[in-house]
Amino acid sequence: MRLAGKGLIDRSTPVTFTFDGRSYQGYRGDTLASALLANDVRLVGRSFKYHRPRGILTAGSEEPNAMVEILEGNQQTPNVRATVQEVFDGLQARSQNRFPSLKFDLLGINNLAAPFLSAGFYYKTFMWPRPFWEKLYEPLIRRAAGLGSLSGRHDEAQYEKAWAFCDLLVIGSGPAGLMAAWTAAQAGADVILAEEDARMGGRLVSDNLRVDGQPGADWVEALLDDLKAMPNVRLMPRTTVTGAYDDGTYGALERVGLHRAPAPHLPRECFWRIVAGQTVLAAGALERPIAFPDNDRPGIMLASALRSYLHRYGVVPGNRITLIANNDAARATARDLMAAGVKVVAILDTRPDATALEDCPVYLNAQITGTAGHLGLTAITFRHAGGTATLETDCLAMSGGWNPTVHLTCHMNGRPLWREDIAAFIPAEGAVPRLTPAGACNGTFSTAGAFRDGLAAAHTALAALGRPAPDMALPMAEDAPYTITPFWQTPGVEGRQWLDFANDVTTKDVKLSAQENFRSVEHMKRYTTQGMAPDQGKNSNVAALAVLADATGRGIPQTGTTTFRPPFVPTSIAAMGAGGRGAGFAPQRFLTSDQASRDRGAPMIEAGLWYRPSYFPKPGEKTWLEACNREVTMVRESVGVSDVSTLGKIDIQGRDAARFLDLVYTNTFSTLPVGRVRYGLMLREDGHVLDDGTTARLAEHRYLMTTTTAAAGLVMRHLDFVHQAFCADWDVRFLSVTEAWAQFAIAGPRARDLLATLLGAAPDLPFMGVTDVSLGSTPARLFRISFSGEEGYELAVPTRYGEALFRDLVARAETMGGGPYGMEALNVLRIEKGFITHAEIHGRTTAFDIGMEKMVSAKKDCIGKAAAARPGMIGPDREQLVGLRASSAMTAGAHLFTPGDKVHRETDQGYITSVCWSPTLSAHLALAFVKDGRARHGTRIRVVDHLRKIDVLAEITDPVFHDKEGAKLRA
Amino acid sequence: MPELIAKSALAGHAPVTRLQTTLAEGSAAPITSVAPYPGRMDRVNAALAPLGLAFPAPNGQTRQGAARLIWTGRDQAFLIGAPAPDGLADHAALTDQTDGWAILTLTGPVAEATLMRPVPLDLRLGAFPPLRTVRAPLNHMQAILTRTAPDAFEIMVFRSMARTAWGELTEALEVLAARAQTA
Amino acid sequence: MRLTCPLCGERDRREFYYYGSEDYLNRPAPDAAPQAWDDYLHNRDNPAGVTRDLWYHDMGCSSWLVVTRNTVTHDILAVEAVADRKGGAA
Amino acid sequence: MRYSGLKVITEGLFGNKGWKPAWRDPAPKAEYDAIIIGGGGHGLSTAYYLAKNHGLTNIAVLEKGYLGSGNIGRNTTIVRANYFLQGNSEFYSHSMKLWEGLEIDLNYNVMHSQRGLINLFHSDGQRDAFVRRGNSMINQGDDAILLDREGVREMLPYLDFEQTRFPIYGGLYHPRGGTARHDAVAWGYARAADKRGVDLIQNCEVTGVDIENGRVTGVQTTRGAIKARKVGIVVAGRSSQVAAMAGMRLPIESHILQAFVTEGLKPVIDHVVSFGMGHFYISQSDKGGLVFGGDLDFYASYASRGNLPMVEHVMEAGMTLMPMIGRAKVLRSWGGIMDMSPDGSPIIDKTHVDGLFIDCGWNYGGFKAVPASGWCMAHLMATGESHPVAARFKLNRFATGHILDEEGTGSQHNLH
Repeated sequence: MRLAGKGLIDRSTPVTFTFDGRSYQGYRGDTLASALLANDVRLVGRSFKYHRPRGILTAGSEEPNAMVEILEGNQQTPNVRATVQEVFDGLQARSQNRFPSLKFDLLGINNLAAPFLSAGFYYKTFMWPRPFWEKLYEPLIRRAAGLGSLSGRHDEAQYEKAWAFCDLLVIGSGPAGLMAAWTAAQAGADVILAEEDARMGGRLVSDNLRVDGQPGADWVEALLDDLKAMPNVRLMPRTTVTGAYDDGTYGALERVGLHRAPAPHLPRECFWRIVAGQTVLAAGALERPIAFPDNDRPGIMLASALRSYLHRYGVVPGNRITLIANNDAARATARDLMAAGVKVVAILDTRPDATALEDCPVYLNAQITGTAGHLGLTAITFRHAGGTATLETDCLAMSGGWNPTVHLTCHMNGRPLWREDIAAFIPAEGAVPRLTPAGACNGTFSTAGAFRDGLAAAHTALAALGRPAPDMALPMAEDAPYTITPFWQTPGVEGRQWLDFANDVTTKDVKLSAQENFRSVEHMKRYTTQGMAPDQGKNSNVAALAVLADATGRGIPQTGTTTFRPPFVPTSIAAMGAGGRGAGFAPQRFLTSDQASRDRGAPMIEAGLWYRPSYFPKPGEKTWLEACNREVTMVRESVGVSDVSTLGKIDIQGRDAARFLDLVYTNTFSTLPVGRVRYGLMLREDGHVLDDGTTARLAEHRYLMTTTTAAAGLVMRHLDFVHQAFCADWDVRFLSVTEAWAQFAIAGPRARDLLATLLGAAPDLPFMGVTDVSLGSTPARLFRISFSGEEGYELAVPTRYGEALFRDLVARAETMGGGPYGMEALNVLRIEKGFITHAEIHGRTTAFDIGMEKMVSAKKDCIGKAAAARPGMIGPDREQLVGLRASSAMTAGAHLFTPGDKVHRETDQGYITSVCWSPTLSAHLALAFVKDGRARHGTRIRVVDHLRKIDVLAEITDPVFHDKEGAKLRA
Repeated sequence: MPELIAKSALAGHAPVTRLQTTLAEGSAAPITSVAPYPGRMDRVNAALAPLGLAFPAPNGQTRQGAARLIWTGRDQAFLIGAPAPDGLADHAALTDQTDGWAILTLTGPVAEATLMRPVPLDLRLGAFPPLRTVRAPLNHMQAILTRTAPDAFEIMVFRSMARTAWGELTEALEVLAARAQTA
Repeated sequence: MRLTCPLCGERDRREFYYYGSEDYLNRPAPDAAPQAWDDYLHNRDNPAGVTRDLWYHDMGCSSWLVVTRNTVTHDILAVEAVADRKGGAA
Repeated sequence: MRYSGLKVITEGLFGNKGWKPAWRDPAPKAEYDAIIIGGGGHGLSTAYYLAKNHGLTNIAVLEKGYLGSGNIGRNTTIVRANYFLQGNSEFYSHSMKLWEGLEIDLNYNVMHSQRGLINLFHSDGQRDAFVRRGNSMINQGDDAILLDREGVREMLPYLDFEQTRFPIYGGLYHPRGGTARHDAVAWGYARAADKRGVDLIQNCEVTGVDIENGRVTGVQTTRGAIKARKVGIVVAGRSSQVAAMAGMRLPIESHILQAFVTEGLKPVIDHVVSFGMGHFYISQSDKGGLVFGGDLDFYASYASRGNLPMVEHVMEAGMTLMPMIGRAKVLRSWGGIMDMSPDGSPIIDKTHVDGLFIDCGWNYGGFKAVPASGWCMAHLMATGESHPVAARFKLNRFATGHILDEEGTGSQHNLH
């Protein structure tokens, strides 16, 4: 019911929304919860396990009951707290975890079976017969479990991530937070004030409080106006700080677009990374429920929530309201309601010694023994100092005291401390470095106390920041002491008393857990699932701890507490993963020939973040293999052009460049003549092959190293390490030039002819030579190297000319019967020639395995040499690189067996790493690793690929199939 | 041999303007990496003197007219806008980097806010004043970032990643514009 | 977690690549006993407390760094460049 | 007390008042035949199999906190036997067989669910590597099926097949892979070991290992000295510290692995899905939470908590692979301390001290190994010989170069 004239909502802007298909009206400034309560909707959800009817318990993000699905186009967002979701025109909400309807939920039957569904019951049953678990029991459990549903469709909405830096981060904008922010702002510090709520002010806008004689909300507005005008202050409403991480880093979730209809590019949420020099935590406190039989009915709410709905939204959720409390502060609820003309039936104070001040019946030493009302509260039964009684009431406000919101102070393993006088945990000092708690989250509950705390915390932060603190007057506000006598549960009654509403954990479950010796607080939590629901125990952990302490005969401090972990509120994957969807997960690298290749219809494949052409289809070719075969033959018989710019290129200079290369390569580069190129093998320090490639000596003190595409970054980091760790004083400098040059392979018997047309004369370059050339006025570099086994060149030009050169080379090749070739053909060509790639040097390969142990120079040290000599790294037990030749297809990943052996792990002789159909040799070829393989050339081996149903015999050969002597290379 | 036609990294990408802030492709040539050999800084500076430049301190740059020398990492700076002076090669490794980088400029009132989406750095004016040059990530890419004026930045990324950088900055700008529109 | 790179200044952890214990700096002589190589490559003190380990400023200046820090609290106590350490050069 | 559906019903009818403690809380005796240091999954299963397979019942498990307080209670609950290398494949195969009878054996429902695991691949090269692995699995007698892109689409229609950065080429499907309820595994072993007479001693921290003339004689603890001729160190996450008490320096570095769980959701993910390219794996628990994780935080740490860069990376990986989970909200994250070895494979071996044994180095694959690890460690402690399926998990394999490096990333502890 909405009260006239109360609340801070914008009554000039009514909005229409739906809940479960029915249309309702609210006002801008309402949450879904306040608007539903204003419309007298009390039943909003069903509980997790027993499917109990549930209403709205709180007015904040800790809400355990009122979770709904928000519908939006073909999307739906599950588990949205009605207490946080703001209403807007067109908002569509739906209840969840019920079938067929909220009022009549078939799984409500679980409630009747509750005796058999006690804590941990599933560990004790469903074991027999075994197959029934996956086939019957588990599917039933899975279907029943869960809360809301995802749409199952890609979430393609906009999300955002951003960074912010500040001197002081203030978390929470209640009196403590505002005071801290205001003080630091006056001192000139850069301040971020983050507030979870849409409206700043905390309890100042939710309670009937006066500051400096003004209504709290007015005082807040005036201060916010001042803060907004300051360039060093950033106000972040709707922003929940979700986690405290090392060195002043905080995660925070801003609800950017959730309170309005979607708009193009408007993010739903933004995940902030805030880096703060100092932090003041002014996160307030959370009121806690009291356990009594059937304390979970719709209409039973937290006392402070009632005050929030009254003062903030002008809403009262009942006509006949009762209050139960164990502390003085909560009794303001009754007074405020009565002042607003609402009927308060009675106040039940659990304390025997409390005083009765209010103008309504007050029962002392009161304990609720039962409640009634199926879909909403209708009555309570209780005992009190003078006997027992039943009252008709449709709304019960409860207050079991307050828990400081210590959560963020636990994120770095800080353990909160129990304070007996307030019966609550407060943050341990220094729990998060550079963070000072202030106000209610630090156990200071009066408004004046919060102001004092906020000021003091600001002073602490400013001192740490090295800024003088300004003189600030403390606002005048109430300063009542907080008095509480703990009361956790109604003793000596039957019936279930809920602790964790969301997970349906009752005091019985906690007691059972202790009975079964799950007495450690962690065991209790895990056994009962207490505190593992969406509210993460914010409403229930302390009471559950008290019940456990009672059941085990220990005190609360001895019982300990479970750990709060990030995030403080559930945080969407999409927000924290903003930017990752689609191609955003990793940078895309494009070749200069990219468009030219795509123009020719080449399918592109991903390789080390690059996109490379797979093959260049010609009209009439139906499969990739046809194109590939043609391209291979083209290279073998004429000339092919391929973009090899993705290979890593490192310019290495200095008087010690040669010495440096000798250290990082197994073989020797100091002896390489200028103008020549040498193949090099690089090991990791653990003796396995890191990478291979060619390195050219461009000048006496200058080399150009080539790495594989995949290992380019790895090699650069390795070189940096070897240099900085072992020879920082050497005269050597190196830098990647991968991006600076576009480089094209020109391979085949007519490669030289092609170059002759391009350069005006055939290049006179020996095999493994390098020279500078000019293409018109463009400087270029020509290498005579080959990865195909044919006479081959690589021509490099500054990248800006890459596309033009590629198009030119391809056009020239085509006049000679040649053309471009892609990765598929490149792979076949190299397999025919027995050249290895990272399919073979897969990280477990040694130089010995690939037959290159002689490349490990005996004359010098190199990285990896010592470890490569370990007995396990060499010898006939190791699998050695061989070629395989067969008349039918083989597959990479097939395993190898000696013909006649049983196919089993223990008889495994090795495996295939690369395969191809060789159009050149008209045979199926493979590269493989075989135990003692070099001694087995000429023998047969059985190739078995269970996954692809291959079982063929192959001949073991030398890995070089084509032009073993290298005559073509050197032609 | 016909002359090869040069193409810039972001050829075909028209400038994008939102909230009076413009993302555009920039240019700078030549770019030469200068990496002094150990113990030769004095001679490097002597060789640079004719250009009116000195080897910059980390995160900084020196400039004279169109020529500037921006710090780009350990023992390394990029000489931009002027050829390497004679004699420099005797004391520093010089490497042509002209074609290795795509250059983007972001100019306008929300340039800083835009960059503080993908760049994990404190770019507030006080912490990141004009002429500061740093190596830093732009999301998952390595970048060289310079504040050229209070409201202007130059961003260099590996040339092959230019399109990704462009896309990410455009998105950040679009989002800011949508936020402004609905605020 | 934030590391102060001696060249680049304070940066987020995401800019750095982690290698492992500073043991990797103490490369044995080529002819050292196998035990020395085993210790170098594999065996670690692995303290629950202060350790010194190697980080690479991958997204920054490309410096290798020795970071002194606490593995329990994540406090960073010191950061120095590998190349600048005394007696660091082979 | 035997657990059964009937028992649950009869207890329910009588107010659940008859349930007995799942295990005793004995005071430590002065001497045992064998002591297991570490009351996590591996320690408890070692004790159980020592009692069950080898008849040793005068044994104790010493746990510094509460039973199951280590990584058994902090993981993503995946059970699989999909290894490539000899030495690993037979071990995990053995573990899988034990999982498949575990509920009946322990009389405890650990909710082992063989819902199938799919490893996605994104290039021809990755496919070949997975085929190589799948064939190893079949050669060992386990199961593997190669799925092409359409095969994956049929099973996991919610993946992004169009826009994702790393296109999905297919997957290696391991039908027997799945999950189990992690805490229940610890509790099931604890209860079953206790029933066989094993003393489970909680809040008992080992502070020293007593060695005389090269032979172990017992341990010092916060609850006094306890003698034993055989001591097993089974404390993954703290292996280096406990081994140091016996003068050992292990090939181990401790690292943080974070994991995440969302709020409960109606079933959307029926399998375990692993996205190698993005280091992301996910399943949905029987309670409805999406349970997922990624890679290590990558710096040595004992802090049991991680930092944002890996959090964000994992979320971004999820968004590129299956953007339908975007609106699921992460409820809780946690960090476990992993024993990272230089080749990614574990150690179950004798030490240089007679009677002192060690089981460690589980990297982040320890959960699925719990049954076989205990089985093999028990075998080693009882017989003094390595069990055949764990024969390659030797401490000295690094020195000799007999490396078991599935990933091929080399001797850098955090890369496995």
